[in-house]
Order: sequence, then structure tokens, then C-alpha cells
Amino acid sequence: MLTKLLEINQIGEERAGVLDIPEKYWPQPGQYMPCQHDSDPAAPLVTNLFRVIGTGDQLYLGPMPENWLPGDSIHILPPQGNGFSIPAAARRVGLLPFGVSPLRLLPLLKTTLMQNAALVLFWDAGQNHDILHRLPTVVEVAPTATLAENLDWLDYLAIDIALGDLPQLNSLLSIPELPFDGQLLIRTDMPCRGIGDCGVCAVKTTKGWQHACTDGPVFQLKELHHVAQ
Amino acid sequence: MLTKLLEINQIGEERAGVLDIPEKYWPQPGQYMPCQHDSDPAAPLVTNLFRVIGTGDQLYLGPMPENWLPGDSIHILPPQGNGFSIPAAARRVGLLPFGVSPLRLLPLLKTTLMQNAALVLFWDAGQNHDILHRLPTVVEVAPTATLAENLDWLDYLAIDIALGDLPQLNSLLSIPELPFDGQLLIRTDMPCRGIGDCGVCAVKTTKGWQHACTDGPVFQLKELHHVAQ
Amino acid sequence: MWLNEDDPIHKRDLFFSKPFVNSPGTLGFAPDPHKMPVIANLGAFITHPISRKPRQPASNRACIPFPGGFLLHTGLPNPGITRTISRYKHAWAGASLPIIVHLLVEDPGSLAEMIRKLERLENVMAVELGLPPNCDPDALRSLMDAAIGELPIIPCVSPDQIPVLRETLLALNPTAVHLVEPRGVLPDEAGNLITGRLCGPGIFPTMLHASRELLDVSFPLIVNGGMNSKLQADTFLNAGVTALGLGSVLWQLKQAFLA
Amino acid sequence: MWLNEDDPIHKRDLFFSKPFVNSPGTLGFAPDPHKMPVIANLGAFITHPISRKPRQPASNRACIPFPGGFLLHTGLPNPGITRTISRYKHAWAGASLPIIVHLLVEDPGSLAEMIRKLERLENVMAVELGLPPNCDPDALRSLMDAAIGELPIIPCVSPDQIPVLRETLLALNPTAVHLVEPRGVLPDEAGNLITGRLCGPGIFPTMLHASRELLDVSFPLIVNGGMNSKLQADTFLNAGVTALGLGSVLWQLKQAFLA
Ligand SMILES: Cc1cc2nc3c(=O)[nH]c(=O)nc-3n(C[C@H](O)[C@H](O)[C@H](O)COP(=O)(O)OP(=O)(O)OC[C@H]3O[C@@H](n4cnc5c(N)ncnc54)[C@H](O)[C@@H]3O)c2cc1C
Ligand SMILES: Cc1cc2nc3c(=O)[nH]c(=O)nc-3n(C[C@H](O)[C@H](O)[C@H](O)COP(=O)(O)OP(=O)(O)OC[C@H]3O[C@@H](n4cnc5c(N)ncnc54)[C@H](O)[C@@H]3O)c2cc1C
Ligand SMILES: Cc1cc2nc3c(=O)[nH]c(=O)nc-3n(C[C@H](O)[C@H](O)[C@H](O)COP(=O)(O)O)c2cc1C
Ligand SMILES: Cc1cc2nc3c(=O)[nH]c(=O)nc-3n(C[C@H](O)[C@H](O)[C@H](O)COP(=O)(O)O)c2cc1C
Ligand code: FES
Ligand code: FES
Repeated sequence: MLTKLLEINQIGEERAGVLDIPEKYWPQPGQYMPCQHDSDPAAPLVTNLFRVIGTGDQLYLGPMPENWLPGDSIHILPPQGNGFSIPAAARRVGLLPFGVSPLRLLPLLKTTLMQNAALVLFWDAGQNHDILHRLPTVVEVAPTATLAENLDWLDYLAIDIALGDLPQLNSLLSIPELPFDGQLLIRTDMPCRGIGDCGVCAVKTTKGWQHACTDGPVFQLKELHHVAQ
Repeated sequence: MLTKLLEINQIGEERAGVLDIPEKYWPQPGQYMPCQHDSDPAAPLVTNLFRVIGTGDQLYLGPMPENWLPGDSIHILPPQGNGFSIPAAARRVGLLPFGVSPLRLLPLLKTTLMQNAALVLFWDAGQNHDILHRLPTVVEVAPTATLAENLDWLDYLAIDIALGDLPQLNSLLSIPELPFDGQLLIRTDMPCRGIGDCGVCAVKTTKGWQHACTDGPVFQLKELHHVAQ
Repeated sequence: MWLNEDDPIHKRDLFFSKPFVNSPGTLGFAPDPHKMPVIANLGAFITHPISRKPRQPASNRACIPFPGGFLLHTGLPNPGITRTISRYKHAWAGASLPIIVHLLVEDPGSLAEMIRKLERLENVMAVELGLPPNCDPDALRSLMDAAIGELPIIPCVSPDQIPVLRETLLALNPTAVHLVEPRGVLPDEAGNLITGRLCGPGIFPTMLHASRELLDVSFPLIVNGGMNSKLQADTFLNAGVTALGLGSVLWQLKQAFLA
Repeated sequence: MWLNEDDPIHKRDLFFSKPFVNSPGTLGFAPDPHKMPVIANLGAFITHPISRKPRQPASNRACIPFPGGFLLHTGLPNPGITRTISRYKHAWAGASLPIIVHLLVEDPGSLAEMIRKLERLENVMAVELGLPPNCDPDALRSLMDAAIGELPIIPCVSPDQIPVLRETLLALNPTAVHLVEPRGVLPDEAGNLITGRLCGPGIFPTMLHASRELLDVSFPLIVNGGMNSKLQADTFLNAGVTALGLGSVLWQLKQAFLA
């Protein structure tokens, strides 16, 4: 499907954009949407965009490549992969954007607040960060280092992390068994989106090697904890 | 020097643009201006732009690459090469855009009309062509085929032609010795602009091989007639 | 021996109903018309590289863009020949187009073993040999010998292998040769150097150059060429190439020229 | 013979005060500080390829862009060695950086003749050999023999020549080797196929890959690499390359990383 890039917003360090997409094709938080610019012959790779927070009722996707501009024509496919699913019973929810902006995790705010859960964003941004001003006051922001003390408090933790950073996460969550539910959005290249079984997006889990493009990009934390490669 | 692309105009089939350039750096008709987009890593070649007719007092350059847009940053160098010089005594001037739009030749209009010369544009465009509406009524437009009958009438002929089309020009001007002065703008790739003596732009003349980038791109017709390769 | 001496057993004719195939590794292990409508335009389906034993993903797996394309390094993970056959033989048999099985070749012994497992599988048209990067003429000769059997054999070579293997290929005169993408090296985000295949439209002039080094040969040529336009495909076909291997274009959202 | 047998006369050390050179054909026949301020950043200046006899431009000369770079086919026009020397020897002698003369090599006889003409010219630091595209080990050996004289000799090879010439280069152990751009083929506007060198940032992964095939050798390596950033230059230098050949970046208007 060919659509138009309607608008670009700079949010913190990232570029988010509004594409003209029917609501039934909007990705869930954590799902990805394969997109490709119509007129860049030197860029043969598809760009996988994620739902991010924006303003109002529009769907914002990010991170937008630098050279995509409002008015450009963009090819899209329906959303793919598994998104986040917060357990209905979760009352104490944590978000952990690991060394990255919380843009991709913040679309979970709505569900969390609707089920009256308390929400802590574990994030080390400066106090005046652009994104902090967009958050409802009920959201508590705490430094990443405080996560270790809060492991008992949490019911559910949503993480956004690059594949290569998983060993660092293991150090942060260094207890053998986690006392809460959690999910991770694994950020990795997904050039074939599962068409080719190329294996670039491979993630080692307790169930064996899986592919972020089709089995993820959101995985159960318990299936990756101390296992992932 | 880094400058901005201010405006793009579609004139006939070609894109012309206004760059923010001090008047002392404006190229003469037939000279070229080496330009390069600031943020297209996959396009390592410099684009050589020529002065074209536009509107008002601004400098228009063309042909602009499709993906250059108003607001873009463009690196430029001062104009290079030899432009056209119409003999002051010329009273009957012809312009011959050979299989191409007359955009690059029409900046000669001003000089020609200032020295009260009659002017014929030998061109085979449809009657309603965009460019025809921009021409003053004193300009006569005639089909290319009528040039052969008018060779005696001309004092001076300015030609815009691709290097590869020179054999066809020789057929059109098939007399052994031309009864008038003339110049040709040779369109050819000029990747090194003379820095490298690369020879891509080589043109065979009565003086031997010359380079369009430094010895042209405007050559004397008599030095190329029946010689050029 | 009931065969004519002039007609060696590994020399078979290949017929492609359409002059396109996918390059190995681009469409997985078996055609799936729902996930990949493009197979309607292909004359044969080439599998992901399959090895004797299972292979795991490379620890430094990566897809690194560069101007004109991207470098792909995966380690060629696959479940190994035995599991691959049991998982996919029915999909191969029922496919709407013939299957070419791409084998990741390590040594003559394990190659012969793999080939034997593939013989008599329904709708398997040929076997492709993915040669080790530093394959020399002797190694090629013993691999081709080991591969002799009931199936036509198509060795894959990359442009840098042509100067070394050209004469041997001429002498062996295989059913066809598949010219595949060159290898390259790029630093990843951490600065570590990664080796892998180069894909994308930027390799077109390299592949066109390489294909001309093999066009005076007697065997048909399949060429992967970074193609993303009809003009490019026609350039190869006019040059005498038998079939074109499509790579990065199969992963793109715009595949206009195939429609 | 007053030389030690272990120290063959063609083996000299090269010293580059800065780890950059221009690739042959990019900056003409002699450095010109006004036209090319970039030479202040170079450790040596390499001339346009020069042949025994004058060469005219190729009739199908062209510069054809492709994603990531461009193909350049010129026919390597030049006035021939005799006229080149008389025109440029003073510019070479007075240059602010040493000169490496690039010779377009046809056969041992004419090469020896060209080399003799270059000996004792002031400020000529070395001679580079532009080898014919299909140069084989025997040809390389006789060319290198013919080139022995007072000047250090630097053979140029492209990536596709490495598999064929690697062993011979190891045995010959020249002063240095210059790894130059690969060749490619593209259709021109009329559809005619044009062969030429490939330039531009798209060749970086190919050149990095090729350079690693030669890094275990004992001689210094100069590599052209489609470089247009400091990061890319550092990647080569960290990999052990002695000097970097700059190509397309020298023709660009943005040369930020050289400033
Ligand atoms: C678990 C694992 C981990 C690895 N880790 C690393 C690592 O950390 N660093 C590293 O440099 N390498 C590593 N390798 C080796 C590397 O995977 C091989 O070089 C592999 O072939 C590279 O695949 P590629 O994705 O680069 O594709 P390419 O090698 O570019 O494959 C292109 C084509 O060549 C053929 N081919 C490639 N290699 C072979 C081969 N050996 N035998 C037969 N055919 C071949 C294939 O059939 C394919 O069609 C690892 C391999 C495995 C299995
Ligand atoms: C007048 C003329 C007309 C020609 N017309 C055509 C034509 O119409 N069609 C055609 O296909 N070819 C033609 N050629 C031959 C073609 O020019 C050669 O292949 C030439 O070397 C190509 O130069 P290039 O610009 O492609 O650079 P490349 O060949 O890519 O040069 C790269 C490097 O290789 C070296 N090199 C290349 N070729 C040689 C060689 N032969 N000997 C030694 N070193 C070499 C150079 O030193 C250079 O450093 C012509 C040559 C001449 C002189
Ligand atoms: C530099 C390097 C090259 C390798 N080359 C190959 C190879 O060609 N084929 C292969 O099957 N495995 C190759 N491997 C993978 C190893 O054999 C081994 O499978 C890998 O290190 C993972 O093993 P482990 O997960 O059991 O530690 C290579 C590994 C490295 C680091
Ligand atoms: C396909 C082809 C390959 C050529 N190769 C070379 C070459 O390698 N070296 C060379 O000096 N000239 C080469 N030439 C050029 C011819 O030798 C001759 O110089 C050229 O055709 C121009 O000659 P002319 O202008 O006198 O007709 C080649 C020409 C063609 C058409
Ligand atoms: S992206 Fe290729 S298998 Fe996941
Ligand atoms: S453009 Fe290179 S010499 Fe004219």
C-alpha cells in the first residue's frame, strides 16, 4: 500500500511522523510496521517503524529516517510481530527504556492507566527533557539504578532494549529468578521480516533460537533472562 | 561555499531553481556552476548547473536533480568554463537547441535584443509549449528543418547540443564551410571539472583534443564542424 | 554402463519457464504463496543454504547498510539437511514451481551424503553448491566429483572466484553456474569488522562485469545482479544470461518491475 | 655486484609524511596548489596513468552513475611518457610533496624504456605499475623484472586480481602494493555496455574486504577505498593499511574530513 507522510515531529532526540493509515492497520505498542520510501533507489532496505507517543488522536510512528519529509510517498505493509500485552491484573507497572528514549514504551501508558495501575518509568534523562513534559503527573520517573531495589514491588516490567545490550540487562536484573512478569521489545535489524528466514534477527530463548521478526519483537522476559545471545 | 536552494520552477520538461548566490558569482550563459547536495551520501558526483531563463531579476539554474527541494543546502563553486559571446556586430542571430529544451540558450535573448539583432529560435516544440508564452513577440520560432534554408541569412548561431549528437549536426549543417559565426555549448559529463584531466569530457577540435570542462563547454563552431568526435 | 561417454551423468539441461529465480537465502526453505506472491514470477525456487549439520546464527550477525546496498552476515543458520528435508519435503513436492536445493558445502564426503538424501525427492529440480570462500580448483573438482548422482549440479561462484575457478569450470562443464553476490567487509556500530555478502542495486555493475567473464562458456548462467528494474534485467538477458537471481528486491515493498 | 643478495635492488622503503595519496587519474599529471588545495593533506602525489605512446580518449568515454558511485571509462588519454616528462618535470621537481608516477603498462620492453626515462628526475619518489586487466603471474613477474632500476616499484592490483596474483606478489615482495578500484560494466544512455573503473562510497566494503586478503603480507599496502569520512579512513588505518588512496572525494565540493 502506498501512503503519504503527513507530518514530522521532533520528540527529544527522535523524529516521529504521522502517516496516513486507516485505523485498522495501526500497530499495537511493540509491533512494527514495514515502511519504504518510494524514491530512494540507493536505500534498498525496508525501515521498520514502531508506534510511539505523540499528541492527540493520531498514530505516530518512529524513528523516522532523517531524509523522509512531509509529503513524501511511503510504501507500507500491515503491522507485524507480537506487541506488548500487559496482564489485566498488573497493578504496579514499570517501563524500562534501556539506553534509549522511552518513545516506544510510552504508548503503554493508556492501557496501564485504564487498569488503574501505578506506573514507574525507569529512565536517566535530564530533568528538563522534552518528553517529561508530555507525561501525566501520575507517572513516576526514577533513575534506572533504582530498578534493582524495586524488583519486589513490580507486577510487570516492559523493556525496550537493543539485542546487543542484553548482557548488561542480565547484570541489572542479576537475581536468578524474577518475582514479576515482564516483556522485552528486542531492537535488532529485521531485513527480511521473516520472508527469508535470514536469521539476522535471531534471539536465543529458553525455547531455542527464535526470530524477532516473527516470534517477537516483543518476547517474554522469562524466556530470555540469562539465556539470550 | 554552502548556500540554500530557495525555489524550484517547472519550466516545460525541466526543473529550474533559484539558489541564494551573490550576483558576482552568477554564471554567464553557457558557463557552468559545480553544485553538490549537502546530504546525499550515495550521490558522489558533482552536478553542473547552467544558467537558464526564469522570471524577474533572479538567477535561475538548471536542470535541477529531481530530489533537490527548496530549503536544501547546496555546496557551490564559482562559475567555470567559457560561456557564449555574441559578436557585437551580429544582426541576425539564431538559437538552435538540438533535441533539447531551449532553456540554456534563452539567457542570450537579453544581449541579442539589446544589440537590436533579429532572433530566430530553431525549435520543434508543440505550439502550446510553456516556454513559447515566456518569449517576447519579436522572437521568431521556426522548425529545425528550416535552418538549412537560412544559413545565408545568419550572422551568428548559438547551439546547445549533446556530444553524442554532433554527427547529426554535421548532417544538418552539411555545407563544407559555414558562412556565419557560431558557437556550441557541448553537453557532456564533466565529473572532474578539469582537476583530474580525466578526459571524460574530451572533444576533438581542429586544434586537437580539448576538454569541455576547461576549454568549453562553449566552443567555436568552426573549430568543431566536421571534426568533433 | 548404459550412458554415452560424451554425456556425463552430471550434465543435465535445466529449463526455466520464467527467467527469474530467488537468490539463496532470500525466501527461506520452501515457497509460500501467501507470504511471497512473487513466486508466481519465478521459474524456480532456491532454498536457504542447508548444511550437513545444524548451524546456529553467527554471534556477530548483522545487516549493515552502505551507499547502494547492505552487507548481510548471518552465519547461514539452518536446521541441517536431515531436519530440513523432513520439515519441507511435502512443501517442496506440492510447490507450484520446481525447487533447487542450495547446499552449504564443507567437504566431498558430507556433500555426497547430502546429495544422496535429496535424490528422488519429488519436485527437486537441481542442487546448488555454495562453495567455501577460498575454494581452489582442486577442491572444486573433488566437490563436483562427489556431487555426481541423479540431480543436476549448479556450482555457485562469486565474482572474486571467477579468475581462480574459470578454467576448471570450463573443463567440468556443469549443468549451469550461478554467479552470486560478492563478499565485503564493513564495521558494525561498535567498530568490529564484519564479513558478509553485499546485496542491493550498487552491486549491479560488478555483477554485469563478472557475468561477461563467463558468457563465452558453454553452460547456462544464472546471475544475481542487484536488479531492481526491467532495464537492468533486460541488460543481463540481452547479454546472454539464462536466468536472473533476485535478491534485495524481494525484501522490498516496491517490486513494480516484477508485477 | 655491490649489493647484498638478500636486499634486491627493487626493494626500497617508502615513507609517507601523511597517510593519504590521491588515486591515479584523479588529480591530473602534476600537483597544482591553486586548483587543488587538498594536496596539503597528501603524503605523495600520484600522476594520471601515462603510457609509452600517446593515448586518445576512448570513443565510448563515459561517466555513468549507479547507486553508491559511478563508473568511469576514459580510455586513459595521455600525451605519452616523453611529452609528459617534458611538460611536467619542472612541476614535479618543484612540488611540495613527492611524486609517484603511474605507468600504464603494456609489455616489459616499453615499461623498461619508460622507467629509464624517469630515473634521476627530481622529486620522483616511486613508479606505480597500472597492470593490464588480465595480467597473470608470469606477466607480472616479467613486468616486475623489467621494472628493476633505481626507483621503487609499486604494482597496482584491483580486488579481482588478488586471488590470481597474491602468491606472486608475496614472492616478489615489492616496495608496496596499491590496491585500486574494481572494474564494472554499465549500460550507457543508448544501452551500449561500457567497462570501466567503479568509484564512490559504494565500493568501500569491497575494498575493505580485498585489503584484508593482503594484510598478512610483508609489504606496505596503499588502498583506494571509496572513503568519504574519517571513520572509514580510520577503519583502514586500524586494519594496518599504510596509506589511503582518495578518489571520488577529491572531485566533491564537500571534503570535510580532509580539512
Ligand atoms: C555459529 C556460528 C558462529 C560464527 N561466528 C562467526 C564470527 O563470530 N565471526 C566470523 O567471522 N565468522 C563466524 N562464523 C562463520 C561465518 O558464519 C561463515 O563465514 C559463514 O559462511 C558466513 O555467512 P555469511 O552470512 O557471511 O554469508 P556468506 O559467507 O557471504 O555466504 C555467501 C554464500 O557462500 C556460501 N558459503 C559461505 N561460507 C561457506 C562455507 N564455509 N562453506 C560453504 N559455503 C559457504 C553460502 O552457501 C552462501 O551461498 C560463524 C559461523 C557459525 C555457524
Ligand atoms: C583511443 C582508444 C579507444 C578505445 N576505445 C575503446 C572502446 O571503444 N571500447 C572499449 O571497450 N575499449 C576501448 N579502449 C580500450 C580501453 O580504453 C582500455 O580498456 C582502457 O584501459 C580503459 O580505461 P578505463 O577508463 O576503463 O580505465 P581502467 O581500464 O578501469 O583503468 C584502471 C587501471 O587499470 C590500468 N589499466 C587499464 N587498462 C590497462 C591496460 N590495457 N594496460 C595497462 N594498464 C591498464 C590503468 O593503469 C588504471 O590504473 C580504447 C582505448 C583507446 C586508447
Ligand atoms: C571467527 C569464527 C569463524 C567461525 N567459522 C565457522 C564456520 O565456518 N562454520 C561453522 O560452522 N562455525 C563457525 N564458527 C562457529 C564456531 O564453530 C562455533 O559454532 C561458534 O563459536 C558458536 O559456538 P558456541 O555457541 O557453542 O560457543 C566460527 C566462529 C568464529 C568466532
Ligand atoms: C574495443 C576496443 C578496445 C580497444 N583497446 C585499446 C587498448 O587497450 N589500448 C589502446 O591503446 N587502444 C585501444 N583501442 C583503440 C584502438 O586501438 C584505436 O586507437 C581506436 O579505435 C581509435 O582509433 P582511430 O581514432 O584512429 O580510429 C581499442 C578500441 C576498441 C574499439
Ligand atoms: S529478519 Fe530475517 S529472519 Fe527475521
Ligand atoms: S571533466 Fe575531467 S577533464 Fe574535463
